[in-house]
Amino acid sequence: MNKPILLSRSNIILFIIVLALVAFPFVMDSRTLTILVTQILIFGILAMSYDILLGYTGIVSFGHAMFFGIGAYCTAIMLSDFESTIGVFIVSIIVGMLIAGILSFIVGLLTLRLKSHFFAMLTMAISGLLLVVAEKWRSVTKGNDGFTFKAPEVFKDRVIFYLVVLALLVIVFIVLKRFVSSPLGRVLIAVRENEQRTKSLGFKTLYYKVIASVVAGVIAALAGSLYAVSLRFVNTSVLTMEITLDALLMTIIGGVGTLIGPLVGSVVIESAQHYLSGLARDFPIFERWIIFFGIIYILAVIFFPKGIVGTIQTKYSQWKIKRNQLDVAPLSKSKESSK
Amino acid sequence: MTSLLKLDNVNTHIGQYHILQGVHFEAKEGEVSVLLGRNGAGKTTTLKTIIGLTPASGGSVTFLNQDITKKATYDIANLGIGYVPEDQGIFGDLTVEENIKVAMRKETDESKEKLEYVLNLFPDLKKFWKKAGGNLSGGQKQMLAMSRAFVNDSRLLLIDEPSKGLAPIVIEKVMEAIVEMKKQTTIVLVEQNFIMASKIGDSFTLIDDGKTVRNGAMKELIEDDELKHKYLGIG
Amino acid sequence: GEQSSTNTPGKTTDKEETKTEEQKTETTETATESGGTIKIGVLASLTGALESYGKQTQKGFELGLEYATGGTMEVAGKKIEIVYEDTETKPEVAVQKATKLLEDDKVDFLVGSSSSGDTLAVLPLAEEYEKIMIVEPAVADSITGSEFNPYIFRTARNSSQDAYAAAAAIAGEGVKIATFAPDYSFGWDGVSAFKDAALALGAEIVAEEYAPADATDFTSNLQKIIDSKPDYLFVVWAGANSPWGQINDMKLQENGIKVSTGAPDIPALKTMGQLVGMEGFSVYYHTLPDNPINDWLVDEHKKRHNGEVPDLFTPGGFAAAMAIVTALEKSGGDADGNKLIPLMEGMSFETPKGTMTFRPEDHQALQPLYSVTLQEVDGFDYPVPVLIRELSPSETEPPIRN
Amino acid sequence: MEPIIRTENLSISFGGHKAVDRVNFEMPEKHFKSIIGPNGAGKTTFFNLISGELKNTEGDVFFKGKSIANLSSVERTRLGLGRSFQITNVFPNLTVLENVRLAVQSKEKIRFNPFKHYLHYKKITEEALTILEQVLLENKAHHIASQLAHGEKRKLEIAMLLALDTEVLMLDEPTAGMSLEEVPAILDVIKSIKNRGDKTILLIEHKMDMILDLSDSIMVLFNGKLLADGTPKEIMDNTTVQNAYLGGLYDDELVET
Amino acid sequence: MDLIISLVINGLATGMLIFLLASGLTLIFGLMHVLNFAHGGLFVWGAYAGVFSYAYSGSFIVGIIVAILTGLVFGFITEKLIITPVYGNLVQQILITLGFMLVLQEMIKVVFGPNVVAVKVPELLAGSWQLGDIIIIKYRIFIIFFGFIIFGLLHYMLTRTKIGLIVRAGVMNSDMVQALGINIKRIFLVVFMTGSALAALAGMLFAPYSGAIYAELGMEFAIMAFIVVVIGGMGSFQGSLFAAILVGLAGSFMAYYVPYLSLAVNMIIMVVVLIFRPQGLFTTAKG
Ligand SMILES: Nc1ncnc2c1ncn2[C@@H]1O[C@H](COP(=O)(O)OP(=O)(O)OP(=O)(O)O)[C@@H](O)[C@H]1O
Ligand SMILES: Nc1ncnc2c1ncn2[C@@H]1O[C@H](COP(=O)(O)OP(=O)(O)OP(=O)(O)O)[C@@H](O)[C@H]1O
Ligand SMILES: [Mg+2]
Ligand SMILES: [Mg+2]
Repeated sequence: MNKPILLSRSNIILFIIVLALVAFPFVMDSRTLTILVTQILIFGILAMSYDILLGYTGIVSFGHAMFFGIGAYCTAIMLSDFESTIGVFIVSIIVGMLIAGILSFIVGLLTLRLKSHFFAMLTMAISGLLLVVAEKWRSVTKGNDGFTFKAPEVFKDRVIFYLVVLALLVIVFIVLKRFVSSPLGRVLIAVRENEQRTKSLGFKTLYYKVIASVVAGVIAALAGSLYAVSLRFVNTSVLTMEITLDALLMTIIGGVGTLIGPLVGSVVIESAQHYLSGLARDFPIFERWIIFFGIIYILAVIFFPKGIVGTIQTKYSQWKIKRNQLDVAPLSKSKESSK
Repeated sequence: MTSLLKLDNVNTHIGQYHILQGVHFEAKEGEVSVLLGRNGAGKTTTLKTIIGLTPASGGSVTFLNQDITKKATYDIANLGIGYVPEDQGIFGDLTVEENIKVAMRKETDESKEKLEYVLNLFPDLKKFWKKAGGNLSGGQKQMLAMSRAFVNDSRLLLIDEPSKGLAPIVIEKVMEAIVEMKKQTTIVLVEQNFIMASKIGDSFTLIDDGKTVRNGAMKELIEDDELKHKYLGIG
Repeated sequence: GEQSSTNTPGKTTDKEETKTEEQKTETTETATESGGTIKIGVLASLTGALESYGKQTQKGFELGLEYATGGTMEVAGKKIEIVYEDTETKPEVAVQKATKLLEDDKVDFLVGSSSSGDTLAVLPLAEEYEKIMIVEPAVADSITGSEFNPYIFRTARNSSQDAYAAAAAIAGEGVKIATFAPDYSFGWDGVSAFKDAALALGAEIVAEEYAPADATDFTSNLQKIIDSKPDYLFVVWAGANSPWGQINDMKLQENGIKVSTGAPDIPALKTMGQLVGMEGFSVYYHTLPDNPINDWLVDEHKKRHNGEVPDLFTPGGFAAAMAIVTALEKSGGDADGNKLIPLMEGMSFETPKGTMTFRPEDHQALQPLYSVTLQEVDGFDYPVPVLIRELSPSETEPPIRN
Repeated sequence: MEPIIRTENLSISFGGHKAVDRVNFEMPEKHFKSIIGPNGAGKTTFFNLISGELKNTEGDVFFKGKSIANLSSVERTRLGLGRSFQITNVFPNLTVLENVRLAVQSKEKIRFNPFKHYLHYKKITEEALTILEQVLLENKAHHIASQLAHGEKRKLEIAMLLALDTEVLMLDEPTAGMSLEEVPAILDVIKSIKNRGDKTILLIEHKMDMILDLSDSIMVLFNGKLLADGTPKEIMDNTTVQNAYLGGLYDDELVET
Repeated sequence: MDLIISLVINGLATGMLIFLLASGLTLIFGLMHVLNFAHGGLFVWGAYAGVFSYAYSGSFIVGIIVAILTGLVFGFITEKLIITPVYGNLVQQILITLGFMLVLQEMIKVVFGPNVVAVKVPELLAGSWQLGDIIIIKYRIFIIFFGFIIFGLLHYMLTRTKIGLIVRAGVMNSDMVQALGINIKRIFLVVFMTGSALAALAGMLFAPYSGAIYAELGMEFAIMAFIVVVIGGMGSFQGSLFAAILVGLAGSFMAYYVPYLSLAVNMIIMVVVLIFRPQGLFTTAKG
């Protein structure tokens, strides 16, 4: 049983990783890499928020992009309409999170009564409608062409922006980790496992699902805000199904319900994409690099059926059981005690 | 009498767990063999191993002088083995009619006759013919699960705790049905209701901790109070 | 230090000397200063739906450089290197790749890209790094409009130029025109610019229809257009799910409605079989321009790419290369963005489509476009755009919007 | 004294079929009542109506004098109506301990706290373990629920109900499929709860010996209707009940027990 | 009136085309509950293989046959390699089928080239009839007709044989179905192949309708098909047909009367239907 110890082995490992990430831009002086890793971290935040839905509450949403998009647009619009200062940036993040929170609350109430596939399709429809609104509301969004804006002066230095994103990611991770291992988080897991049974234990499951959806929505909006600033540009692509699928794929590849998995997923997908398309430039066989990219997904399912982190965790605990009991069947103990 | 089914030192793993660790028994043609043992002893797993759902990792299962240890479940079933699982295995979204239709291998006169027979035995099923299986009461589900196995012409029936959840009066009917089936079919029965087991069983196999601890004729067990007490907590 | 302008353009031998000499002294300086190379980063969609556009740009750019440098791939004594990057038609990837080009490859110029979204996302980087970016073939007006920055030069025509060309082809006093376009920015921009131009020419717009970009059924829109009884139907369309078959099936032409649109690239022309006789405009078709550069392009292109002719955006890539080389020749090989801007403003350069000129105000290249009609020609399995007349750059000069 | 649960013409029909048909019943506080009846008589449905899993189509149901017909199952559980399920209904991929822990957590009304680590609530885990001991499942505490044998799942089902610690306990065939050896143990658990005297218990069972052993009163459902309600002796002597339900199986055995 | 008639006919034809697209998915997603994102890939492969053999042989029928064969072969490969390991696991299905979709889509470009391919309507079905003000496009009548045939065949397959029942039972509890002596794997394979063949066929029939095909076509239409299957009610053929026609007609009328909403019409229908009927329009579960 894992006890909540601050200095557990895995926490120490995480701490070392964070330190390495902090040191990274000072060691590797490459802006491209900094941007790539920033991108990875931002999508990592998005994917973690998705994991709250998929991994912890068992909800497959095809509309997560709507919250990401709201964050992105909020920040972009406010930074371009007002001054591009840190203050406006912070306010825009808060406003984005608020709007996303309210919207996810309403959408949650409206949709969370539905069963799995139906829920997924309904969220897709709602986020599709939002996309249409963004396309049509050109005075504000500039539609599909989008618009560029200035990021706050300090973020001109990509390293500073990187560190800000990293700090936010760490905060989000800690908050979400606490969230999922709180009593509330346990109820979410119960909902995932057997919603009807959770009800008859006296939990109002709809509340819990809405809470999960709001938390996920708010964090996704944060990711969206950061994303917009990292590009200094926004267009309607932030609201498309592709963003949702990215979040979904990262979560699954990394391992659902692990929180660290989605981060790993983000690393895998973003860097595979980056390096495979890079290979295409140097080796003609990789011209169709997307084929290899697709094969990665397929192999991931075959070799990591529970996602990378999930599968490693399972293997590790199996190995621990083996080592501890040396092939003693679970039955053997029962005889004595049941007498 | 010849033995129809023979389990020889059967071992079964589920995942990393070693569940069956040496199960032996024989089911003789035309007899009812009862598997007994406490909860978690491995009775259900034994049946599942016979039908191939949790294939044996060691030892052998022989049916009609064929080694069926490594065969696929549907192949084993098609050799003429019927199965009534302990969780009834009802297809919840399918109606009673559809549940039976899926199960019926061939629609012959004989199978229709048998259907007629079980429907008379369990009139509730007839009453709820078009109702979704998932909406039946617990006992009705049990009846449906039995009927699904009865309508086919099986050489061997594996029945896992048929009396569970049934009203006493229905248990009598089920016993009656089993006795009726016995005329044509060999039966392996897992049963906790010792009254029922002792009444219709011809032989018994006691399983404990995944191993066969005793085989014998039912009469022996009924008379052996010590054995009953040790493994079944009765007497 | 910005002393790279000391390099003098000269013959090969001179250059060889300069190179070795500089290598001794300034080995750790940037590429430009080490005198050896000019690096150009080309951003294009090399995978995904816009792949074929990206590859046209790529081929055109290569041939253009070759032509411009007389096959030496050197300008003002410097070697030219090209680095291609695939934007995958995703803005975030475009930014990532552009940054990589600017930071790791240390390119002196950016060229690209196939989608307006990608291009818009990259524009601020050009400004930040003070490098010239040649926009090709993205068309959104805002690139040289509201989102303009001085480092941006566009060899591609913009949506407004298309619209003026289209209007020039069909609009006139009292002509009734209906428009049909996809329901997103590209369609709206195209129609709105077209409307301005057509109204200015005295035409009347009787219907404006938009259909979802991924629609399969256009008959309702077409029905409404028929109901509005126009003389012409002007179609703005991009994408493969084209309305041509249904326009034909709905018998628009038989009902006296003439269809007009911009001629697309050859694969898409193949879907326009039923539109023979249509009058519209073209950005490029290999038989339209009549000049030696185009002849060279067509010949060389056929030679290298097993008989294929250059297509819609090939000359654009070519023009981008010409623009860069011309500018470098003017600057004597100095690729410094700030020095190039004044040199390039108002600069004219030769392209397969004739002479283009970067307008000083918004750096949009004014360029010839073509009024065409689609005709069946023996030996072609698609309707061929045949020249009615060449529209001079001034005829399609769009308003300045930056 | 006001009965803790009372129904008035409680009915539900599925399509045309009346599964529970105008049942009037009263449940005194701290009383032990068993419900018997043939399969499909409506026993489980009757439970569902009281616990709120199903909504009645007619009639009314009262808890401590107040109508609860419009309350959801969640609210009824919180009022103090806890139940177990006939078809095993647990959290299949969680450990046995975790299953029970969730129930204890609900009892302790720790629901929305998002900031404290759940393992800091040591008391909850300890309580869960105690309950597992009671139902003889402590040795399986760290097994995944779906890997349990059938009888073990039934024990888990009971453990979850006990963990909820509601005023009213409704047990739907708790020992179905449990081995002969273990039935007495569960019987002991139920008995000890009964003897503590602070719970109202409703039990559905088909094991007559067990019912006779435990019940203060027995009610019989037949075709959705209340056929009889009375002391065990009254019920056993009732010939209608014998014909409709008991049959002959228990004739000789009854004498023994 | 004329207007209404022509809107109805066009809407019906579009609806029927959507039904053809969705019919394969009704089997694979609706009945077997496999969230197959690669469905669109099979659709495009059917279209390309069919169109190229149509162009090569000059016979539309050859094209259709090749498309169906392609669907069967690809269905076989997909089921064996991609789907078998992930039955019953939604999360893995999403990942593996999306990966496979990318592979299928890019392979199109490798095999057939990256360009848009123009497709002509076969001579016999080309053109349109003009009756007064009503214009009826011949190929659409053909599509409507074909749609009903497919519907009939599937209806027969699912009501007159046990296959539909077995698949539904197999999804609920595949162990039990096997214990009843049914080789459920083989049945799943057959049904999956049928679904794939239907996708490929739909692709082939779609090609002349739209006049052009391209590799990215698949994903767009797969989503449309998912919408139809879900609002029709998972696994219900009548539901899919009804939903498809609803989507077709709504698209047709909205485009005429409320054009500014036509971009959103599918989404609006889905939202409205699911909010009022959370299980879709038709349901297969009885009782
Ligand atoms: N899928 C599984 N994974 C791990 N262990 C399992 C699995 N299925 C069963 N077991 C274990 O195997 C043992 C035997 O189970 P089985 O179901 O065969 O018992 P049984 O004799 O039928 O008991 P019961 O009378 O309760 O039905 C039990 O201890 C159970 O926990
Ligand atoms: N959700 C439902 N929909 C339709 N019919 C139902 C539903 N639930 C129960 N029924 C029917 O109502 C009747 C009563 O069922 P119930 O489950 O209450 O019986 P029971 O007395 O608990 O029987 P058992 O002893 O077999 O568990 C049965 O005929 C059953 O088929
Ligand atoms: Mg068992
Ligand atoms: Mg019941």
